[in-house]
Amino acid sequence: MSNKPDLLHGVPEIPAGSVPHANGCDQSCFLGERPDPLSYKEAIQTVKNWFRANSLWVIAYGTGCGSIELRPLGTARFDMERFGIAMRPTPRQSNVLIISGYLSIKSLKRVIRVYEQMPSPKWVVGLGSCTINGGMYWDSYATMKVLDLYLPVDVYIAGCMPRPEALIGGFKELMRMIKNGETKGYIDYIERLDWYRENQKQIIKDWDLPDYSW
Amino acid sequence: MQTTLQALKNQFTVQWEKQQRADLHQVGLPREQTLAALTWLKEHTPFVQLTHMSVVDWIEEDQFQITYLLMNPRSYDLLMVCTRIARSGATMESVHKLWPQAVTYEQEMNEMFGVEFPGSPRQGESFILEGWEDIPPMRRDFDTVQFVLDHIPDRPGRLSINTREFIGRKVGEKRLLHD
Amino acid sequence: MSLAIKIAWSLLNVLVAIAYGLVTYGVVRKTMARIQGRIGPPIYQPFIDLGKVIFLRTATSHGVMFFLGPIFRFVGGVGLFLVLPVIVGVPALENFSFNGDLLLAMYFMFFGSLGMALGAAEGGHPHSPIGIGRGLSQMTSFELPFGLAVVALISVGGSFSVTEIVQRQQELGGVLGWNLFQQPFAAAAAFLALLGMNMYPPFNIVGAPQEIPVGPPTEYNAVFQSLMMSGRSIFAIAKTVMFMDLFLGGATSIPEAFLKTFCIYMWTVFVGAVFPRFRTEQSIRFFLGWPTLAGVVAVLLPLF
Amino acid sequence: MTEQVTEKDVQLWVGPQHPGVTGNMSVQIWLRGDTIQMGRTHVGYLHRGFEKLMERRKFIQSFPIVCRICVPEPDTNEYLLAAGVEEIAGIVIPEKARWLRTLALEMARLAATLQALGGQVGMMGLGTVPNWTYTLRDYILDRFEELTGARIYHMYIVYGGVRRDLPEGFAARMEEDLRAIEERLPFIDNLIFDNAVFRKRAIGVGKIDPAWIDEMGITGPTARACGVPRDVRRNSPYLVYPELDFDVITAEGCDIFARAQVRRGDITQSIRIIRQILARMPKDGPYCARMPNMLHWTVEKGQTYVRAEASRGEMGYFVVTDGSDKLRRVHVRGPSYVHAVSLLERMLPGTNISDLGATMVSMQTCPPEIER
Repeated sequence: MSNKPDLLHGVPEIPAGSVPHANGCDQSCFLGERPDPLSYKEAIQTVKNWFRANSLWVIAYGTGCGSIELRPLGTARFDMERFGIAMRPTPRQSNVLIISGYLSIKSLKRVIRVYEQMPSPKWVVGLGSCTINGGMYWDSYATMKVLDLYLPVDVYIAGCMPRPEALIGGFKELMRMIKNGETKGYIDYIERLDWYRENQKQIIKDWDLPDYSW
Repeated sequence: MQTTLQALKNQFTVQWEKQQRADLHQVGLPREQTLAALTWLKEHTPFVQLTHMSVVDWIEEDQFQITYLLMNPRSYDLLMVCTRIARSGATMESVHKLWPQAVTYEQEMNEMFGVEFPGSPRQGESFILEGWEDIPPMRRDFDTVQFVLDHIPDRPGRLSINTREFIGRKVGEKRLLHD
Repeated sequence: MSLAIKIAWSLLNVLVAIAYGLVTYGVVRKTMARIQGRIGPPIYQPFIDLGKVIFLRTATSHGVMFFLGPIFRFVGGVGLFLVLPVIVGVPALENFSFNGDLLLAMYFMFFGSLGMALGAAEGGHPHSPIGIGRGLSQMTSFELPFGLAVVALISVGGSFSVTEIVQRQQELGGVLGWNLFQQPFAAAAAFLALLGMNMYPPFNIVGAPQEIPVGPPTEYNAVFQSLMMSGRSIFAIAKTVMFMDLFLGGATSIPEAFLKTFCIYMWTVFVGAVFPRFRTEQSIRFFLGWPTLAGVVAVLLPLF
Repeated sequence: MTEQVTEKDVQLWVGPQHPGVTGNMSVQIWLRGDTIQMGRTHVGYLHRGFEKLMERRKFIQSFPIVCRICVPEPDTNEYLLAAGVEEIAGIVIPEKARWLRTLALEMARLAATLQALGGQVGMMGLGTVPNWTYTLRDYILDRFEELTGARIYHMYIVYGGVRRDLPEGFAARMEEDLRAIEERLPFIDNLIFDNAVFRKRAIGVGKIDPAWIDEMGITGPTARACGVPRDVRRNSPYLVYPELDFDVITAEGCDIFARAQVRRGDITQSIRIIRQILARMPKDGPYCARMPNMLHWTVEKGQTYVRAEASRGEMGYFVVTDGSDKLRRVHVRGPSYVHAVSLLERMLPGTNISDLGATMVSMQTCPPEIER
């Protein structure tokens, strides 16, 4: 498990104080909460983060073979509901997107739409080696190799496949990060939307998505 | 099985014939007679079921081999009908009128190999790939590593090792330890 | 009791009812989990979910009507709760019950769902209208046996007032004085209709996640979802209070009210734990079958 | 088929993000009311180009790839690749390896069937049974972990035999797990087959015409639910299946209920087969033939088609070698290829939208084996 790596093909520096918004539509109003220097707001932020960390709603989208371990995780043996993690069937009501394993380029298109439809704050969990560096599909023409070029990943869970225990460990790490306010992936996605779009368009050849899927 | 094979030989020019297993025979037919032979097999012999359809790219000989696998649902015997077509401008007669599920196979082969099946309903529609611009990926001359290096960004730091050298070195180290 | 104090008490009742509904939902989730062999979430999990949802900001807009949908639903639940007496004889817990409140209660039961349907249809997602179609047709069918049961109670008691129905049962005295035993056919019709109202399996086709995820609420999130969640909990509690008043002789003390409503609620849960769901036309056929027959018998029986 | 669809029909995409489809695939449907007028299956969301990758890998390197073709049941893929190459290369595997391979295949079948049976009712909204069956499946996965070192992707079957011998005390622990499964089965029976609502939902729904079986090549439980005893284990025996005593379960009705009954019977038969294997397996002897150095191994030119019975039906591998140290071509013929594309599109017109997911699960659709 690692935090989001910060250098990948030269991340562009964001000048301080400027909020670039992409493609004419201003997303900054939907950013969700930003950290505020005032202390009482910090306290409120802590409370909010506690609520968020203890009620993770995962969207039911098995993007790859890793979803086979999500079902034992959800059922009686490993029971993720005891941590407050539940499956939600619609992106409008979910906060966590699990990229379960490799992501073919055809799927990536759908995943981007799903991710953008989720309300902020939202988190992405990359599951399996294939999301980190392509894994055993490094020479496959149909899959993407590095997930955090296209979506802001908060937690990676390594392994192929990661066991359900590892998944629980990953979720615990995610909860810890949310409680400490360390997850800024969703803000990063909006702020650097142009950069993400550029990467996405680089491998999605027939780009027909809207500017932003509301 | 043997009677069917004999009748097939009488009726059509069987280029080659091989018994792979007790229940699997392979025959090679010329391209012009394949559709007629398949129709005849379906109409007049117990080999009524199309189990599988596949393409093999023999790039050295500049040919595609198209394989039809027929099954006798009663005895479970298999008959593999192979035919060779030219690789450039590859077209083949469609069998979707004989077996409806062949549409999917033909759609896939059209997409992955570029073999045309004129008359098949879903030719040219995307089945697996989406927005593919390169040559069909399953052809031997499509280099997937080159494609990945050109189009799909990789995380820096991946090491490529020569397997033979690497294992040889490991084995060498082990030998040294033992010595 | 002055009106201001009455309003204050009623608001407090509403808040308690919402909290109690959330606790009940937590218990339901825990119970389901135990039946399935899981540990299950903590009982206070619905509160965390509600809190999280309130702290979200919605990024979707489909017009004013879309936003009004959950508000209608919430208001329907609160309205239903406010016309029902929780404990007859304790003015603080009688809410705004009056002569003829049963008619208003029946109206409020429809009102919330209709408002929700109006709003959800604005969402534009194809799953919403499909879910609405399913929900409204199923609702119409279970309203029939329930309506017949209520008509039977009214004709026997000769009053539209829930308070009087409760008092009549309490005058008869004892457990056997309850309408559950006095009017068994009406009770059967109503309790079977309750299965449909609470939307646990086998009658949860409206938002079946495996078919139309998740029906009418597909597009709602953030505060509107929190309104739906609290609306759902108060609606559930209001319905159980109504059933307690109509069939279980009301309540004379607060613990008794809690116990009776909890038992009524769990009846639908335990049925739901062991059944898959009906298709829409199958559930309609179910409600128009035996439950409606029981309702008709209940209405006709006093005539003979 | 297009003439059935008019402008007033609602077009709806079920999937790929949809809890009601089996995995990452999508079905495009045209609805009139709640009735589906026409359906089209769209796959490719899980495409990884396995067949291309195998052309670049040495023979032994192909095993990590094939086992990922069907996630719930990887061992059938491993066996078929091994069997195909062994047949061309003329390798005879030792006696014990045959038994161990059968054991792995049957355990995988049991695990996948349990998953499918739970998923069948789960898709109709009964969450209790899937919770139980997934746990029972996990017991089998524990034994797999003990046998092969991995929960999901085993890579246990290799050319010439298997990778490891049976661990100490495996049979006793397996017996314990089988007993646990058998103890739970009556409850599952009660909740599925005696359940009035499930009977209402399943009987007469998702019907197929028995005439389609020969025409389209329908296999496995889908065919057996029509009373046609199609089972590769019996019809074209492989490994030690001819020496084992088991029944081919059939049912009448061609509907979802009959398929669930066949699955339920398959669970009993798999348990029976596993017990027989563990009791009759030779205690010693090599578990893998002497193989040449895998780094330099070349296989002569040849082509073959091998098949085995997966839990979903007949699974086949078309293997072509060309005399080099790599595979020329492998083409996987999964049962879902026919079941979920051609057959499903034929079944959908006239179906209620509520039954779409249940129909797909009843054929145990596994998308990765369609697009690979």
